[in-house]
Amino acid sequence: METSRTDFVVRLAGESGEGVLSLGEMLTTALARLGYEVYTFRTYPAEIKGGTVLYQLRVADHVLLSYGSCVDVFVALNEEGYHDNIHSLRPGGTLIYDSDGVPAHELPDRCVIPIPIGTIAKKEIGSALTKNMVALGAVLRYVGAPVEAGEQIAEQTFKRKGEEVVQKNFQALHAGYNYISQHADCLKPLLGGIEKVNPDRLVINGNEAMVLGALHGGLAFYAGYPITPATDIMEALAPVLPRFGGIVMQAEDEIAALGMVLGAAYAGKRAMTATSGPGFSLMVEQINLAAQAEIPAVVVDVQRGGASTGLPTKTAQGDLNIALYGVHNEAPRVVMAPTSVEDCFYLIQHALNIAERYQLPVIVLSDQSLAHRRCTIPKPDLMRVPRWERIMPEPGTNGEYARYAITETGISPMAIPGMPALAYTSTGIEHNEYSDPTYTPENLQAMKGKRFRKLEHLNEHYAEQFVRIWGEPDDAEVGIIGWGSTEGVIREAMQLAEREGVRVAALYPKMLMPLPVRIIEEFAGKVKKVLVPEVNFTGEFAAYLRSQTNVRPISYARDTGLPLDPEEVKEEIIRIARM
Amino acid sequence: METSRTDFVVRLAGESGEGVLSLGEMLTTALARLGYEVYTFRTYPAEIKGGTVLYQLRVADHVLLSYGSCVDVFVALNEEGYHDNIHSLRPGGTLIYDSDGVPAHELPDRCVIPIPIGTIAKKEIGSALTKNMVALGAVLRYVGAPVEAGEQIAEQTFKRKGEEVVQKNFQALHAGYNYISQHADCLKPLLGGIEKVNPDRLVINGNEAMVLGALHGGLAFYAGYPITPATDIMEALAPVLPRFGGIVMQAEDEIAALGMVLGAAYAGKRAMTATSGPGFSLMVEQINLAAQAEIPAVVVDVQRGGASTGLPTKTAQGDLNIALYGVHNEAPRVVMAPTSVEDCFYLIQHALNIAERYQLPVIVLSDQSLAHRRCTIPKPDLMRVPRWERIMPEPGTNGEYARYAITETGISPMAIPGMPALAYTSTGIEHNEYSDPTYTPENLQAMKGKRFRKLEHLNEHYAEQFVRIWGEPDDAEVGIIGWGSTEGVIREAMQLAEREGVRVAALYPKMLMPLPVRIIEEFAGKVKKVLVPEVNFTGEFAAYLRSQTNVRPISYARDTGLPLDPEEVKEEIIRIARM
Amino acid sequence: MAEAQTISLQTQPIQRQPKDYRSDLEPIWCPGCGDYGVLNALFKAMSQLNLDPDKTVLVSGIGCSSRLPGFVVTYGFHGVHGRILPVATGIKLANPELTVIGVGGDGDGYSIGMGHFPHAARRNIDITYIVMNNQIYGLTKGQTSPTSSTGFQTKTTPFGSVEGAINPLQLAIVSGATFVARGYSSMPNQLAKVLVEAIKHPGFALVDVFSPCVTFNRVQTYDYFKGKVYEIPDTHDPTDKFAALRLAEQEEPFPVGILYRVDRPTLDEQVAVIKQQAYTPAPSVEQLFRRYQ
Amino acid sequence: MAEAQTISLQTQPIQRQPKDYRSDLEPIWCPGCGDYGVLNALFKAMSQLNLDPDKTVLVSGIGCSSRLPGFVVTYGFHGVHGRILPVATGIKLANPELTVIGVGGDGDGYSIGMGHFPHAARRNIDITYIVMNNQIYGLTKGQTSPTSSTGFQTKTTPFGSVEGAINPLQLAIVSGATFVARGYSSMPNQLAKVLVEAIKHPGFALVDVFSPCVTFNRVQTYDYFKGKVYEIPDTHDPTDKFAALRLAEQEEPFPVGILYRVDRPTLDEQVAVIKQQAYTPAPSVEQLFRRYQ
Ligand SMILES: Cc1ncc(C[n+]2csc(CCOP(=O)(O)OP(=O)(O)O)c2C)c(N)n1
Ligand SMILES: Cc1ncc(C[n+]2csc(CCOP(=O)(O)OP(=O)(O)O)c2C)c(N)n1
Ligand code: SF4
Ligand code: SF4
Ligand SMILES: [Mg+2]
Ligand SMILES: [Mg+2]
Repeated sequence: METSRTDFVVRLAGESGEGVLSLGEMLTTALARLGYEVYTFRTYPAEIKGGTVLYQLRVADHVLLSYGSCVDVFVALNEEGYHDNIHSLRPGGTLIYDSDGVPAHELPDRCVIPIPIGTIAKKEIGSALTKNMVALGAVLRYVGAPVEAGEQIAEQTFKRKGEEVVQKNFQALHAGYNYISQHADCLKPLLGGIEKVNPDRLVINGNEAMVLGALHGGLAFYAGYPITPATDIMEALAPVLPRFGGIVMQAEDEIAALGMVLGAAYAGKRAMTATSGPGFSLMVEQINLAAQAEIPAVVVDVQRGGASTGLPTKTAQGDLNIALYGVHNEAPRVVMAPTSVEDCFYLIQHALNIAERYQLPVIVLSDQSLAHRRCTIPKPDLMRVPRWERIMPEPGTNGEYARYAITETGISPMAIPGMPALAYTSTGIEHNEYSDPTYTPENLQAMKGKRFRKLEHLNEHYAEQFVRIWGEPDDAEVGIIGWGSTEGVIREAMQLAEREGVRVAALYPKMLMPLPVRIIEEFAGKVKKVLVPEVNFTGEFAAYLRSQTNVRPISYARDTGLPLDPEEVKEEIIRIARM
Repeated sequence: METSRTDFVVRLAGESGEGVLSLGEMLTTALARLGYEVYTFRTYPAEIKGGTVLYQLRVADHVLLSYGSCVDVFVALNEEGYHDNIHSLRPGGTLIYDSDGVPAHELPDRCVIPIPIGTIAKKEIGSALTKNMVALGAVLRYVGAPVEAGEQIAEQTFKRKGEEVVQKNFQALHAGYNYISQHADCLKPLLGGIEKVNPDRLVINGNEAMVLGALHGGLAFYAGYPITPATDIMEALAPVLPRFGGIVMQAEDEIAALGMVLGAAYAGKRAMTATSGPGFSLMVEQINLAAQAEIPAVVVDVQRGGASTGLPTKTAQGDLNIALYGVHNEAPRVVMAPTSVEDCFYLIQHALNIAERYQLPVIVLSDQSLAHRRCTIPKPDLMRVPRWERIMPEPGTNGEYARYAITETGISPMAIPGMPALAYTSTGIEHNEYSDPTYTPENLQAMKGKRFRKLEHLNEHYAEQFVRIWGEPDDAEVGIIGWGSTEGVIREAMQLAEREGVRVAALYPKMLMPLPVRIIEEFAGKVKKVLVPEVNFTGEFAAYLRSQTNVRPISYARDTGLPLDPEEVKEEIIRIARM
Repeated sequence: MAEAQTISLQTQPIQRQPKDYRSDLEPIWCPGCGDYGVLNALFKAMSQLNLDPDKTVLVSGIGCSSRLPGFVVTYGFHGVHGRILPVATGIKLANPELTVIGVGGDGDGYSIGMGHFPHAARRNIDITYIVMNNQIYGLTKGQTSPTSSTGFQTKTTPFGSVEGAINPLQLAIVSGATFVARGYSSMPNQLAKVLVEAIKHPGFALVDVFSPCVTFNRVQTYDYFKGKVYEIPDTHDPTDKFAALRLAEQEEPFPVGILYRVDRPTLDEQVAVIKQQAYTPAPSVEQLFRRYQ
Repeated sequence: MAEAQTISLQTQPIQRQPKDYRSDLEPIWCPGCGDYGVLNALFKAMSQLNLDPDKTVLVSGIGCSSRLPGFVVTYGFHGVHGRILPVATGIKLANPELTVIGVGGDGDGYSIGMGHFPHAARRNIDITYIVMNNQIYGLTKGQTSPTSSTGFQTKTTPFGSVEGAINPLQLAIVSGATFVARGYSSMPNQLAKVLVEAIKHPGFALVDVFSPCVTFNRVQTYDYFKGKVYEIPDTHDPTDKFAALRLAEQEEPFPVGILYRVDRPTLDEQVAVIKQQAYTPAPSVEQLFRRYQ
């Protein structure tokens, strides 16, 4: 890791429903527009009002891998938030607090800046609604950003509400900005210079990247049922998909959502749904139908914390088991997991492709931390993932059409209603090639074999392209095999560990089922010890690796509702290396 | 295996809906009442009418472990049935066929007895409805049973319909009986003598044994939704449970069934439901609620063949994965699998006990072959499984009641509505000890830890009692680790293999989650090779063992819709031993 | 956009006969099952409408009745138990040119499928939904269904059902269905006539059909229905919601025919309008990137 | 039989005040949320009935409104989304002495929970079901619900909802509910009165309550309801099903009060009768063994 001039972490904490998240998002956008790299994290209570929201933003002039371990600037907007987070502020860091809401504080070794945000907004500007702008101005000033960065945001945000509102917010922004200029005696420029703003970068979160990827991937039909933290996918698609000629339906529940998706896919559309754990549970029966009747379907599961209703707004990687195994009896499915925000854009296209080509359900495991992680990514390459179309039969083989023809790849050409003389009945009952119900042992074995061959084919031909290896496995003391949203944190932890002299490599398979066993075993064979870090309680991926490969990994399962911390993982890497 | 005078297999095959199953059941009961041991198997199409039903009955004067591999007497009642099954008739065996429905046949090395069943019933008795009785008489005569054995059955079956009907059926029975006496020239007495009828044996199938066990285990509430092959559990309970003061409800679907069960359990009743794969899939969300909110619930899954709707009337062991892992995020559950009809009686009592004591869902995995396997078992011991009651708090600790108190065992005393001053809210949201929604990492870890500790406690204290070991593991060439309904077949295969000089041992854990890892690893450590036979496609149990233990088993997964065959397993044992 | 092409060959307009819709698969129903009558009426209706089998989809769930799609030469979707309506909705939205007909049982539709029924009705999705209502579960061998009468004895209700029966017609009407009718499998011509109207009707059309299960329902038999079914007279105004509700209230004798028929924009129409209004020729994801810059 | 004992201590009959039902947990609703009004009306009704908190169970699903049980000192069951009615049915059947009240949102009850609603009604299980109908999804931040009006704009329906709204009152009536009422959270006394009657009513009682979501529903606000709600006059005959259906048809102004109330044996009563008739003192499994000998 080169030394760099800009790399700091700002944490905002305040009352839920009071605009902390939008303050964070505005700050993020403002700094990103100046050309810095950003990487964020948010966590908030399950209720609409009350409780503390936390927004963390890391800013740097180099590519970021995590939202950082220790806080340089802590902005406390309510008392509870102050108490819960002040311990994270590093010595030498700065506390900015709303002196209207948080009692006065002295802190050794920290710079402390009180600012009466509400008073300024109400007294000076004449509108409590401008509090957020006061705060934005203050933070921008503190980190050393020009006030114009805030003005641009204010203008964009309030344009719709008329010039007067925009002006009020400009005033508020300046008031906060100036207050810090005048009252802070520990101003240090945190932002270094930026050569040139790179126009080819986006500031975007995982859910948004997935939406753009799905649109680019030819999504034509979306049905869903609201559920945190997946809802924004449907909300983002609703106004946009029709512009692309597609349809968005809010269904009566998740069962209906997937039913509609299967109907649309059967009728020839690229279709998907997105949900989280509880909704995924309800989809299990029809995912099985998709597999058995061979209907393409993409199901995104944005994992959240806790079993049952659990921790709806927290993060976890706890749905791997149900994604892999949530099926009575056995039918093939593909399970994929994007590892970064950028990945969300590409992986969903692959998911749509694989579903179409292989005629089966593809489950995409994202999670709350990735879904809401807003960060800078290179502008996506629209040419990278070529479109795969459904394999269709020749038209008009009247009456002779074997919908479930037994083929070498396991893929049988699939007709679409409307195609002449290829009418067939799609069915979840065991059937012969012509889709007639058939119960013989021979047929069962032939058909199940055919369906599972699709996974073999996929694995053989495409598994490698979904594996990413970081570092040099040869002779690494610790080899990490991870999955999903932890990749950035792990890469950062690797850098930290290497600085302490431990050689580490990491492997991330983005396709988890079928599992690229050969590549994994090869990697594991090169490293001394294998560590599997994941955000859950029982170590699901580690157990899965044990069941499918000859690897005997050390499980590092941490289930807290929060993403892993690079420091913490580094410690574990070192512990294991020295074991 | 000692030589014995009686041990033969009768297979009946005929048109679905034409009474083949009831003929088989009558024959089974008649021979069982004479004091023979019986063991049956049935398989039939998913449709109400049409297709071929197969009923197989093995009869012996010693305890039976399987329904046998080759057929001694084949009774063909329709042409399709004849063609599909004639290859199973061993050389030297006997074919009895309905010459009204099956074209004339000559068979080398077999005794062939045509009998015009329909003609006899219609012409001689004057009622086509008596066909089954003609057939019963014929088979009884052929195997060498007294005609009175059939009379008893006829009387019982038709008593309700009046004396005239009984007499008609007597005539039919005798007609069939006499026809064979007169027309068969290859009569050999298959039935040897029986010293004394043992009154302490029942002839019963797995579903029925489970019903009796549940009644004896204190079941007070049952809600379910019809589904093959679990429906008979509800149907058997419906007239009987109210006599025991309990309630049976047919719900609108499986989701509602489990919802009712959870409501009743929360309100203090021992409650259960039974279903099969598709219904189990729909229950997944609320099983998770039961685990997270700590509500006792027993869910019986009578596994059937095929994914999705699949093969509704065939057998499989394909739901292990979803039973173990069908949960978003993670919450504890217990998974048990009875290994024999007798076991069904006891295991369901344990399941009810464990659910009550540990306040969690207990999933019981039966399957079609076990559910419909009618066989002779010793009269169950009503004292064997002592009742475990729910652990309840002291009454009246007003307002102070910590429903989810963190305890060493993980079990928190559970109040029942109506108990004074202990009111609390049961919830699936993550909560603190007082059941208030709580989202901190510390609380999550404490609570998840507490909930999973229940499994550890259960495993530590009770796992051994659910493990059954057959044979001598020390130095066995092959050690089989199996689960569920295959136990009998495996024991028979072991005997066959031992006769060929291969030393085999077997271990059957009836509790699969928590898994008794220590005992399994100990067993595996003693044997040379571990073989895991199961009736599914992907080898679910073998993969599970790999993931949870250091055992590296050889998977023998056969998915045909039919139970394993002892001969086939024996071959595999020998193959592996010689490998 | 990955829109699969609907290939349509230039063919002579032909008049299809009822038998032309029959597939090679033999129905597996018990001899005498009411569902044969429904199948035949459907063949007749399809023939009268000269429906193109290549542009027709039958969607079913699980049950004896739900096996029907296999016996017809159209496209078919034999899904899981209770999910006919979401699947049919997805198909119709995906390709409004298709004629989409749901076919299933009373258990499938009114028990496990109940969660979707009022929603399909209020959305007024342009599909026809034929329920073969035998007031029992056939395929699972005779348990009580939501349309079984109170007191009905089955193996799951040996003391007689203590639940009131569902009135599917009233439910459909108050939920917003725009076409609600009843048929009887033993009146195939009348049923065919109703089916023709139902399929032609733009919007959600429910046709609940008494279709006796001769094997398990010993109460609602052909004998039972004798004299208990009458055709709705012409004097009935099917656009009058409350008249329809009153008619639907009647039992023994039961009215058959069209109880309710009104016009309301369909879901698929309205979704098409939205699509059309929003549609931007050649929209680009590139353009959307700007929001994030 | 493992029947857990309902322990009941000898206590003085006390008159509980509304505040006595309030738990220590602070409601987490937004200031101004209609659900506060429903909670207060419920406290009043409970006090008027002097309900024993130890013998009362509130059953809820998931949603802002479904958090209600935590704010009351009775027993509570906060289950998963949409499953209030099966759980409440199980509780009431298991112990008919309990007063069982379902509380939840319109999404919970009429969308994902729809599959259970007509069934609970036709069974006439003796529970009260209070739906806090804000015509929107609150907890998930403002999506369209089945009671949202046509044209309603949310983030999931940016072009306006094209679906007809559910009429829960009519649905309940035709499904067989024996008590159907509507309330408004800003008329707490009237609502409390209705709740008293609903809880007293033996059978399935639906109380649908307009309970504005001040944060996400910008259409059905307190202002909107001003002058749009009127009490059902005494002249209405609540035993007249069709009069009730007609009343339920009215919109703007909306009638509040009891639309429908009839008597019909409840599920729990009838199940109790079956149990009583079938019950054999000390039946033995041993005896059942004989069937298999
Ligand atoms: C989820 C699920 N639950 C239960 C079943 C078992 N099942 C198959 S058909 C059926 C009901 C059949 O009744 P109905 O829908 O009225 O059709 P019918 O056979 O009477 O035509 C049931 C309960 C299933 N296939 N899937
Ligand atoms: C199975 C499942 N799907 C979705 C959700 C997400 N979810 C929580 S509450 C809710 C709807 C809330 O609306 P409503 O029931 O009307 O209650 P309100 O918040 O408006 O009071 C949804 C969709 C969930 N918890 N579980
Ligand atoms: S069981 Fe009943 S519904 Fe099924 S095919 Fe036979 S008669 Fe028809
Ligand atoms: S979001 Fe709406 S329903 Fe939820 S608490 Fe706030 S005002 Fe009430
Ligand atoms: Mg039916
Ligand atoms: Mg709501």
